[in-house]
Amino acid sequence: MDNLFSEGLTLMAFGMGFVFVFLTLLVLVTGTMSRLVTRFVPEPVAKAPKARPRPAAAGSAGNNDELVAVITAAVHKYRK
Amino acid sequence: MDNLFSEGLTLMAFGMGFVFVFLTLLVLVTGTMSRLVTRFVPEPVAKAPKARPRPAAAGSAGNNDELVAVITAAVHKYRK
Amino acid sequence: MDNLFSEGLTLMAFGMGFVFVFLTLLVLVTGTMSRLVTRFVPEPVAKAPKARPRPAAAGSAGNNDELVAVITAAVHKYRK
Amino acid sequence: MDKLLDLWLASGISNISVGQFSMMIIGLGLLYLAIRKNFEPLLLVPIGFGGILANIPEAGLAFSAVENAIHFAKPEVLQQLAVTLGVSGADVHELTHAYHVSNVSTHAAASMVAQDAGYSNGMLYNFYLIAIASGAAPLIIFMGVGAMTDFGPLLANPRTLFLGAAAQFGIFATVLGAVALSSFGILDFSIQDAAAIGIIGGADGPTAIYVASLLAPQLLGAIAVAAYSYMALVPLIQPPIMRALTTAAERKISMSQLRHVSKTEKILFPLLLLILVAMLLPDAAPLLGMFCFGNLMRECGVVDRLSDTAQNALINIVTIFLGLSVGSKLSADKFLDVQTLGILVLGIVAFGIGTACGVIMAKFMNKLQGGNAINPLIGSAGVSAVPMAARVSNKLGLEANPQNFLLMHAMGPNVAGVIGSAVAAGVMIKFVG
Amino acid sequence: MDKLLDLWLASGISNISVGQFSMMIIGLGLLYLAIRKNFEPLLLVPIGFGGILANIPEAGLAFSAVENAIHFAKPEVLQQLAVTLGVSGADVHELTHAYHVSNVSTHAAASMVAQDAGYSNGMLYNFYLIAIASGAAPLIIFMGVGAMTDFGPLLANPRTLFLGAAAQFGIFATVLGAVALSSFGILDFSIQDAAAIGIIGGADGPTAIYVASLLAPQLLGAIAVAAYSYMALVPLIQPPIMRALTTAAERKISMSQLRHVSKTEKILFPLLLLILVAMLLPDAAPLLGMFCFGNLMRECGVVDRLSDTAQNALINIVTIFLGLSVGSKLSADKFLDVQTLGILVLGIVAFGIGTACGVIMAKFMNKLQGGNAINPLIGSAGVSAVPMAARVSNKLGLEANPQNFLLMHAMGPNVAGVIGSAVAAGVMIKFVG
Amino acid sequence: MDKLLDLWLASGISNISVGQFSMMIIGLGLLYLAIRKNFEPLLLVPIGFGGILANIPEAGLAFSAVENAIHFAKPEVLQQLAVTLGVSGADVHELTHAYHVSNVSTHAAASMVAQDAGYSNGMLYNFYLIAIASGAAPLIIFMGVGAMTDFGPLLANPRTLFLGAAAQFGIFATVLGAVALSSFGILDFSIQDAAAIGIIGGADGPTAIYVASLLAPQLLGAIAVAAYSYMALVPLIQPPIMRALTTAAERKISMSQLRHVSKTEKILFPLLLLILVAMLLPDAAPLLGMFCFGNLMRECGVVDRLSDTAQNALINIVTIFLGLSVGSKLSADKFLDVQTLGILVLGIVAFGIGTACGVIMAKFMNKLQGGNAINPLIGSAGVSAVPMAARVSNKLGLEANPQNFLLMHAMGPNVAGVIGSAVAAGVMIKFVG
Ligand code: NA
Ligand code: NA
Ligand code: NA
Repeated sequence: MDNLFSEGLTLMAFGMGFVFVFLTLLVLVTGTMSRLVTRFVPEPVAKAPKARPRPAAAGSAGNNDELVAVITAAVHKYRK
Repeated sequence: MDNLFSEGLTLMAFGMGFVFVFLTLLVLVTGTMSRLVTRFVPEPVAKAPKARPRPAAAGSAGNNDELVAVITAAVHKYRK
Repeated sequence: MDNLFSEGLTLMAFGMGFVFVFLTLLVLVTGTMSRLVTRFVPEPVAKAPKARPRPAAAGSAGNNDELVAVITAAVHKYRK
Repeated sequence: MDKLLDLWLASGISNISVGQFSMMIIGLGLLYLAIRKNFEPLLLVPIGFGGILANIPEAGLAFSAVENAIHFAKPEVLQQLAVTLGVSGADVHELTHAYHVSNVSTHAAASMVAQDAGYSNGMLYNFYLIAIASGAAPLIIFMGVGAMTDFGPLLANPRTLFLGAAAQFGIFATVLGAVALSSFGILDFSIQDAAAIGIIGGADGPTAIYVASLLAPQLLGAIAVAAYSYMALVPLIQPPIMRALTTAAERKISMSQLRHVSKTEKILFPLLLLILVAMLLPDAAPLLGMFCFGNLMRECGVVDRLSDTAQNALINIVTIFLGLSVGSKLSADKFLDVQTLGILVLGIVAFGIGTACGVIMAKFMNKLQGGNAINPLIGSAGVSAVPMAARVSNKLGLEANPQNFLLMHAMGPNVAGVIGSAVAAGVMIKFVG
Repeated sequence: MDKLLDLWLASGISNISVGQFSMMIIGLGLLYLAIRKNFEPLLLVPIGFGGILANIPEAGLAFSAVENAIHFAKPEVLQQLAVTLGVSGADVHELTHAYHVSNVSTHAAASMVAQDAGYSNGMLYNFYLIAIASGAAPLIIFMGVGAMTDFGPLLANPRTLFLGAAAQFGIFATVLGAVALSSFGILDFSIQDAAAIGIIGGADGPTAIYVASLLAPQLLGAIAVAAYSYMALVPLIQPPIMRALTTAAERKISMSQLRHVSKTEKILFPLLLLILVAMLLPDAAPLLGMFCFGNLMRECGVVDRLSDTAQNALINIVTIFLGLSVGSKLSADKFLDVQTLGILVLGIVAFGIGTACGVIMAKFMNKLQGGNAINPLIGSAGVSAVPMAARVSNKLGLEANPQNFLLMHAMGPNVAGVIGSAVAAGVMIKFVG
Repeated sequence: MDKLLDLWLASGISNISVGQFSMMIIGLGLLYLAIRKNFEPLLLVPIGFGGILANIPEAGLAFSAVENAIHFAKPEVLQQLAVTLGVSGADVHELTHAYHVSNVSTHAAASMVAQDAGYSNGMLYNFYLIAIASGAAPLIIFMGVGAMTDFGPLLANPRTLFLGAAAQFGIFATVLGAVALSSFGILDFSIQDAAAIGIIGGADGPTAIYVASLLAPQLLGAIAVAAYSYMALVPLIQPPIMRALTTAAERKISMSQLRHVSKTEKILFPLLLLILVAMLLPDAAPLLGMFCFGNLMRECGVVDRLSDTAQNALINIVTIFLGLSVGSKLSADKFLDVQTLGILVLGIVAFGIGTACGVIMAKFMNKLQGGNAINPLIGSAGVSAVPMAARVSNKLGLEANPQNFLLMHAMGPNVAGVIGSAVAAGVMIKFVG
């Protein structure tokens, strides 16, 4: 068994070992986090379904008004 | 007639010649291709009009469900 | 009062001075422009509300037709 | 077992310094403020995350190839770098200093030595070079902001430009504050540093980043964090000042409805502004030029697809990389300094003074004209922080008089403030750049 | 008072040259044409605005670091540059010339000297380097144009490719015109210049910019402005020529409906075109390769999200920077030259000849086949200028015969013209590049 | 007639080599698979097209300026290059070799010589430099993938992370296979090559490209093609292995419904993952950092416009250039090698072993807990190949039990596989990079 092959073996051993250690830790950490969150951060119940907020970097206040106008017009049309 | 002008003439002759040769070849090749395709690759008849596929690079399966949910809700509302 | 502080003072004096001069000029220029425009460039009255033009660089005329087809189909479906 | 030891020795947990740990906590804190408290999340999410990435031990994401080579300190590489940088001996601190003060060609030569030794620029360092050191990202964002800005309210009442001018006093007062701290030996700011810190008072993110990248790159992280944090805090910072400086009667003033502004006026305005900049202050040309270009694309009505892209895909892409790049400046050695505290204190002072001057200017204009044309509450909007400051004016107006909608009136000084701080930035670059 | 004097001495108004003032007016003129007259606004708005920015006095936005250093002419910097560039003495014109003809390594060295002295590349100069000098922007736009092009009408009637070929005669006739002007000593164009000017007759913006950037970068501004302006003028330039060369009877010819073209044909066409280019004219491979790639993305039906992006966000982003970069070439010293007038005259001649040859070719094809298969009005569409030229054909057809819709028939030669000019461009690059 | 001869001598048809011809056929084959067989078209369309472009004779699109100069072999240019590269004589192969092994500064000097002689980098070579050599494109795509990934199913059942870990055995087994082939003298792979080939088994395109660009750039073309082809073949490769390793009873196991996962958990998960990476494996920080950043943008709910752009415009733009850049590595001299065959064989072995290990791990976990909590069919999804592998699990589950929907359960190991391979990539970079 030459040097290259033994390098490969080492890489395999350390690699798989590390992947398992890392993901095991992740399982533990994630589980702990989920338990803490479930206990201490109750989710708001029956949150009204809100439209996707699209915060603009500047001065786009006008767009919402336009949108509202368009939707209002559409709703009126359908109600008739 | 100086050198520059003769260069211009040569460029014109070769240029136009090449453009015509190239596009003539393209006419021939395209025509042949079209005939072959028409004969050997029959087009599927009456394909159902499908929505534009938007294959995502990864894990966006959820979006469709959301869309379906939203549309369903909208339809229900209008039917009332 | 050392050198750095006097530099700061100068910067403040010139800076605020310049900002005011600049914005005062902008007030004057803008006002003049508005008056000229209001007098000489009457706005077209009752322009029909046009859809947002999206001039494509080349041959994308087909898309609109598709859109119209899709909407027509949708409307028919709802009317039933 | 050697490899196991290697892995341990190269891991973050065995290398993390107190500074890096603290900066990670600060990064998480910024994310908390952005996500839970809605503090300018578009910038603070990438900045906070970039700050965490920049402080991952041994990863060197925020360092150049040379800095990484010096960090890992192989003797033969240090020796070569010492020769290239013209330093005798291979002391790490001496090398770092020589590298930072070296001229462009030596810098490039050192970089090649480090790359030949197998080191490369960190990911965030490359983002910083391309997005900020080139000046491109803040300018492209400013173009997008221009494409989002409606100058209608300003054109309907151009005198509100004076409110935008007055609010810039916060900038220059802060410069004075910074040099005073320096003169009294409390902190050590150069006049360039002072100018860059002052711009926080402009309440305009891209302008602050652009000026800081030119005048005081080493303070960029703290300045950007302060600028965006305080912009988010506008609804807390401004109201007490506004209430203290106005009477209830003044707050009740209702303003006459704004006249209609024609399309032609809106098209001509960015061109007039551009020409004025070209004639009076060429140093503000990149910033205000791109701003006017974005606004012209918006208003001209014939390039809507370009304007849409400038307002959406392009500004979003640039924002992601700008944020991460700013985050790369949140490394422990640069941020955890008493200077940062100074910057945070000076920044909030700048906001306060700017707000006050805007309100006072509005009252002064009413005095001058002997009328009640202007509700002084819209003066505070002159600091910019679009559209938050205008909303604050509106809210206080409604409190005083439920029929009094000041939003559109406040948009005038609000966008005037953007122009005002860009002009102030040009003056700074001209005089101390 | 020194600072006040400084501010005045550095202001635009005290430094503006007649040339810069004229170029600003020209920039405003281009904006007027784009916004009010709808002259190819997607390109002429950024080009016009970029032209104004490029001529702001003292801002140096369109100049490299070295050019800026030479402009400000500090004696010690000039001295260092003279040493680097191998020039004796520090005369400004001599330095500028030496810089422009220097080889790549000297160029880089001079740039480092200028940067060490505190000068930097102007914003527009950087945009130009990245967008145009690299060749990237025209190629990416061509990819987007490919993704927008429907070859259906061409595939339904492939002989219309001959019309696209004939219309390229305008290109080569213009080359001849340019060298003739040069031979008679009226103007001074090299064969490279002549080739780049000729491509205006291709009526294809990105192709013209790509060829000009390779063969005659100093003429790029004038060539791009001419190309886009004349494309916008197609509805004015073409009709008189078309009417003069056709009889009323010819204009009334109605063409048989185009056959249905299958998806498979549309997918195979860009691949066949690519292979033909690869086999016959590798110099056209970048241009036509990207074009075919865009078209394949459009037609293959499995990468719609890439095709959408190529047609929208990506092409829009690149168009903004391409336009500003072209504008950077509208500096007074390059544009305000009698050569520009020559280019404008030659450009319109190229359009006219191309139009005429397309129409004549159509009549010739009818003769050859002894039939009336082709309405000669669609010949003019062979110059490309997609889709304007095809619309002109349609309009004149409807005038002659209100039932005669030529639009789809004219789209064949129209897109054939795009291929034709790219092939002509390849020949130019091969022979004089 | 000289020009006619020139044109012929420079044409593709008179210069094409057998290798280039073969590679064009392979490029067309990839396009066929992508378009007709729907093999990962988003990547294979650009890769296949780029492969054709890269093999156009005489166009040199995939070559650097120096490689182009060497190809055209003008004696005086070769002479200058020989001096710069420190080679005696001007033998073409010797020059090419010296160029490829030269250090960074010599490389830059040679590039300047070639540019001075009029040669320039090919278009695809430039794309490669910017997109891949800089590391940017795979990282930006990974950010987009993060923004598209829903960790809900994983958080509901975190133990599925073990399945994602087990499936990475395919990676390391393949590394062993590659070094074995090398040890037996069958092929010649270094340990770096072996590591890069192994990552194919990670079934994750951007990770494979990122690792290959760092460890074995000369194999990048073959590795990327293998990775994406096999990801497309997942529905063919996996089912037989899955059936062979499971009993019908096991395949019928129905899993309990996943619990609801709160928004807060989803926001905290990418941050926890980032901190774990920072503490344990800084070498994985660029990949997993960008991935977590994308996911945080998705989940935090306050930067939806950035998240949208990361998932659409930005990832699409980068995908186009990444694909073309990968295609540039499909040049005949690099791809047509027995090594490529080795890579293709090893790649499919990697997939197979990964699939098997995932399934076996699932059975092992059931054993360990003495229950039937996990349907072993979801183990195969641990290779990643999101979301294809999860769909395969679902399909086989439905075959065994028509009421048994495994899709959401399989998404857990599926995204765990992405994390697993990125961790494996970090280990590789740490140990052999
Ligand atoms: Na401001
Ligand atoms: Na054309
Ligand atoms: Na994987």
